[in-house]
Amino acid sequence: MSRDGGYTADEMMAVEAARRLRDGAVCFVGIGLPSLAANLARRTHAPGCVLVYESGTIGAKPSMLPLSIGDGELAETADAVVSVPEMFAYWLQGGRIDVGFLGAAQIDRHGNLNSTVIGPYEAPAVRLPGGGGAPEIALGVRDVFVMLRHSPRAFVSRLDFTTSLGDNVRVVVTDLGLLEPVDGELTLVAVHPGVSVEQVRAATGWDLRIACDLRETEPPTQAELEALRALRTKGAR
Amino acid sequence: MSRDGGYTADEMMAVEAARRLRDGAVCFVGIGLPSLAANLARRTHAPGCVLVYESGTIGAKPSMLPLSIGDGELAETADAVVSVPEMFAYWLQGGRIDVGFLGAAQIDRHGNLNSTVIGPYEAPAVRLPGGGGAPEIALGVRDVFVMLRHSPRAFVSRLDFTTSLGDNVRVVVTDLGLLEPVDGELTLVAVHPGVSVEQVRAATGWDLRIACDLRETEPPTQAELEALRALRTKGAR
Amino acid sequence: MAIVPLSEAVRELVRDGDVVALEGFTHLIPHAAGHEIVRQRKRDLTLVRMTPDVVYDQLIGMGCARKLVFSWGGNPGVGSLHRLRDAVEHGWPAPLELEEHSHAGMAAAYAAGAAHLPFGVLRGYRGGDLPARTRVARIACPFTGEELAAVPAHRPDVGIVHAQQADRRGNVQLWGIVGVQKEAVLASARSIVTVEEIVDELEPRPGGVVLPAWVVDAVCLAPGGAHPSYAHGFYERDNDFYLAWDAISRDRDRFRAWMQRHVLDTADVAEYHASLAAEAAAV
Amino acid sequence: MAIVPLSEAVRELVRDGDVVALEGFTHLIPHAAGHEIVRQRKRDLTLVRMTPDVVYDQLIGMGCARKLVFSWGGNPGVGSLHRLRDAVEHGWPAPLELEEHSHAGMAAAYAAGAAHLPFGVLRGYRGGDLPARTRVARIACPFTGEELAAVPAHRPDVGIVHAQQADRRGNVQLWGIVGVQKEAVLASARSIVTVEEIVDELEPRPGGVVLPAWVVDAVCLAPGGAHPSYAHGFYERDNDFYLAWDAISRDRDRFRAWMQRHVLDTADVAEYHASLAAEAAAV
Repeated sequence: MSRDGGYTADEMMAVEAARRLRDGAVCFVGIGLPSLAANLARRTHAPGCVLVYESGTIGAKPSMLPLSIGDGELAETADAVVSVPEMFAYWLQGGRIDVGFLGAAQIDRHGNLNSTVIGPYEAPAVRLPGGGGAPEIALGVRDVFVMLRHSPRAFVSRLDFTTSLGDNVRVVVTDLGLLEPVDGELTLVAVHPGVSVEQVRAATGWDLRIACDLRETEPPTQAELEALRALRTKGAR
Repeated sequence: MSRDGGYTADEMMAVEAARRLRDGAVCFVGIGLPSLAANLARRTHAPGCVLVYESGTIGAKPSMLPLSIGDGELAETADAVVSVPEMFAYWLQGGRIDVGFLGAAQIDRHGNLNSTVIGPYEAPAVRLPGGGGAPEIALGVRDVFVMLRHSPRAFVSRLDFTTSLGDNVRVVVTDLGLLEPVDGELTLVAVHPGVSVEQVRAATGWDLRIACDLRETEPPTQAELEALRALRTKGAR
Repeated sequence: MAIVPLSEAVRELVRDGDVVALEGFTHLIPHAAGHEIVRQRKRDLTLVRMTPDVVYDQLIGMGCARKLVFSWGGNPGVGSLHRLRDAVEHGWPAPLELEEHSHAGMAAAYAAGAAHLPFGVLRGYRGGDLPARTRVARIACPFTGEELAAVPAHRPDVGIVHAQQADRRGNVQLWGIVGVQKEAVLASARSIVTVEEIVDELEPRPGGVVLPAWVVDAVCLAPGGAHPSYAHGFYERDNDFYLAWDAISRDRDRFRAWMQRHVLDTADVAEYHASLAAEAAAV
Repeated sequence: MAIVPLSEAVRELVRDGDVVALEGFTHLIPHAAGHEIVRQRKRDLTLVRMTPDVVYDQLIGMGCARKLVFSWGGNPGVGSLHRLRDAVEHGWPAPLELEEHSHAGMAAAYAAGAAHLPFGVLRGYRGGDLPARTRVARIACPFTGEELAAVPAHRPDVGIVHAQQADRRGNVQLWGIVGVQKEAVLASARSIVTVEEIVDELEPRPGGVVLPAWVVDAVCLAPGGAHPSYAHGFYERDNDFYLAWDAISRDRDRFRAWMQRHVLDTADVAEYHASLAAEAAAV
C-alpha cells in the first residue's frame, strides 16, 4: 500500500480524517483507523479534542494506539470512566458527542452502511460482526465521519443490509479521496495526490458524481507523518 | 415519656422493632426511629443485617445514630455508595430489599399511610413533607414495618391523603403495642408492659380489633437498653 | 466552561422564570448558589429538587419561587420547613404551586432528562392519591402488557450543584454521597458547579463522580459553599444549624432579619461565614 | 453467597438450556468460567453478551450454544470470529439462532433487567434493516407523543463476570473499565463471580464497582481467569493471543485440538495457564 512520497494509503486516510476534527470536538472513536485519526488530531492541531470510547472512557489520552476499545490505558488516562449503559444513555443519546467515526463493509450513495452480513440475512455468505454502536452513533452524533477503503465491493449501489443510516454522514474518507453529501448523494469532492478520477470511478459500484470544483488533498506533512508513526510504532502491531 | 422500669416509650418501640429484624435482612432505613431500630438490631441479635439508606449507601455501619439519611459516616462505612437513581431503580425496584421501615402522620386500619397533608390537598391545614421514598418502598419491599406513636390523630378511620398503600405492612410498632394485619385489618396483637387494651383503644381512631391471643411484649433487656443508649448518646441530640 | 465568580455565573445563567434545579442529597447542597440567587432577587423560578430542605426554604421565603417540583420537603431529622409551609398554607410571601412526586419518580425523571429521553419509566405511582395530583401517566409494556408509570423527564433550564474539587480546566469531581447531581447537571440546559477548591490536577477518588469541563457552563470557587450541609473530606454537616433553623424560620420577621443579615448584607460565601461567626461570637 | 470452586459453581448454577450472560467489555472477560462451561459440556445455552468475542467463539465452536443474543461479534482489532461465522454460515457444529441488537439496545435491556422493569426505552432502532430482525417495539411518549424504541429486558438465568477482588464475606470489587457487569449480575436470577484474589478487606478504589455478597450466588477464586482478556492492575491484555486466535479458530480441526489440549484436558484455570506455557516453551 506504499505510495509516492513515502506514505501509505492508510496514512493518507488517517491524516485527512484527522484534519477534519476541530480542536475541542468530542469524538466517539472506534478502533482501528478512526482511533488512529482521532489520536493524530489530538497530537497535532487539536490537542483539546476529547476522545470517547464506547467502553466507557471519556477523555482518554492514550500514549499509543490501543488494539481494542477497552485497553487498560484508556481507563488509566481518561477524565472519567462510566458504565456502558451510562455511556450510551447519558453521553451518546444525551447528545453530548460532536463527531462519530464509523467504518463498514459496504456503503451506498446515501451514506447508509452495512456491517451486518454479505448475502441474505438468514443465510449469509459472510456473517460480519454486526452493528455494535453504529446504529445509534449514526443518528446520535452531530457529524458522522466514515473511513472506508475504496473498492466496488464496498461502495455498492445496493446494500445487502442497512445497519445504520447516512443522515448525518458529513464526509467519507477513503484511500483514494473524499466524498461529501451534495444534494443528498455522496459526491467525490477531492482526490488524494496521484489519484485519478477514473481510479475512483472504477472503485465505486455506482455512477459516482464528481464535484465541479474537485480538489486534490494535501499530502501528509512531515509533522503529521511523524506524529502518526510515533503512535503506530508504539502501539500498532 | 419515661416509664416504669427505666426506659422510654421510644426505647420500647425501637427495641421491639429491632427484634423483628432477622439476621441478614436487607433493610431500607429512614431516619429517626427506624434508623435507631435497625442499628440496634445490627448491634444485638442481627449483626449481618444490611442497612440501606435512600441516599445511596448500601451496607452502612454507622457507629452513632445519623441525624440525616445522608450523613458522611454512612458513606464512609458503606460497602457501596451508589447514585440515588441507581438506588431506586436497581436496588429498591430491583426487588433486593427485604424490609422497609416507614413512618407517617396518619395510618388507617389497612396500613395505608399519609405523610402528605392534613386537610384538603389544595388548602391544607398542615403541609407535611410528602411521600419521599415511601410510595415505592411500600410496594417494593417484601415486608413493611411501620413505626408510629399511638394517638387518635394518627390512627384514623379515614386518611386525609393516601401517600402509600398498606399491602405489605407486616407490623405496626407503636409506643403502646404491636398491630399486625389479620384478615386485611390491623389488629392489636400485643401490648407493651403496663399498657392496657383500653389505653390502646382510646388512642385509636377506629374500633380496634383485638387479637384473641393478645400477648404482652417483653420489656427491653439490659443488653438491649445499653446497646440502644450507646447509639443514642454518641449520636442523638 | 469558564471559571468565574459565582455572582457572575448566577447573573448570566439564571434568569427570572427559569426552571432551576439545585441538587445535593443531604450532602453537598449548593447553599452558596442559593444565597446568590436570593441576593440577585431572581423571581418566578420553578424550583426542582428531591429534598427541598433549608436551601429551598430560604428561596421560597424570600419570594424567588413560583412553583416547587419535589418529593420530600422537610428539615431532615428536625421537622417542618416553616417557610415552605407558610407559602403553601398561607400564600406567604406568595402562593406556591406544587408538583409533587415520589423520590423514585424524581430520580427517574432526572435520569430520563440526562439520557435525553422525554420520559422515565418506573414501577410506581400505584394506588393512593398522589397519581391524581402530579404529572404521571400509565404506560404498557409492549412485550408483557404490564402497566407501569411514566414520568415526564426533568429538563431544567439550569442545574446547580456543589462539588469538592475542580481542576484548572474546569473538570469537576465530587465524592461521598453523590445523589442525583450528575443527572441534574446532564439533564439541564445550563449548569453551574460551585467547588470547595480548585486544584492543578484531579486525583481520582473512590466513589468519585467526574463531570468533564465540557458539560459544565460555569465553575465557581465557593469554599464552605455547602454550609449547613457538608462536603465530604472538607467539613461536617452543621447539625446545630438545622436545629436552629427550626426556630429562625418559624417566624416571618425573624426569618427575614436573618436573611437580611447573613445573606442580603453579605457579598459572598466568605462574608456569609464571617457573618455567622460574628453572630456566634456575640452570643 | 458462598466462596466455592468454579467447577462446583458452574455445576450447580448453570443448567442445560439456560440463558447465560458472560459479561466484561474487553476488560475482565470471564474466560475461566467459559472454559468450565465447556469442560462440563453444558448444552442448548442461550448466550447473551454485547461483544461475543473469543470467549463465545469457544463456547459456540464446542457446541454449547443454541442461540446468541449480541450486538457485535468480532475479534476486537483482529477481524472475524471464525467459529461464530462457521455456525451461522454453515451450521457447524450446530445451527445458531441469532438475536441481534445494537450496543445501545443491549445496554438498555441489561439496565431494564437490573431495574426489574420488563423493557428498556431508547432513542434507537430507527430505520435500517435491524428492527425487522430483532425483538424491538415502538413506544410513544405519553407526554410528547415522540416515538421511541422499547427493548425487552434481559433477565438471564445466570450472569457470570470476572472481578479483581472479593473479600472473605464474598463482597466483590472490580475497577477499570467496568462495562455492563453490574447490570448483568443484577439482571440475572443467579450469578457467579470469578476473582483474581480473595482479600481480608476490600479497599475502595477509584472507579470501583462493588457488588455486595448478598447479590452474588457464588464467588470463585480464578487467578488469571480473564486471560486472554485482562484484569486492570493484575495483568495486561494478551494481544498476541487475540491475533493467534485468528489462525487457531479458522480451522475446525485445529480449533478442536486446541480446545482439547488447553481446556478439556485441563482441570482448571491454573492448568490452563500451565498448558499454554508448556506450549509456548515447546516452540
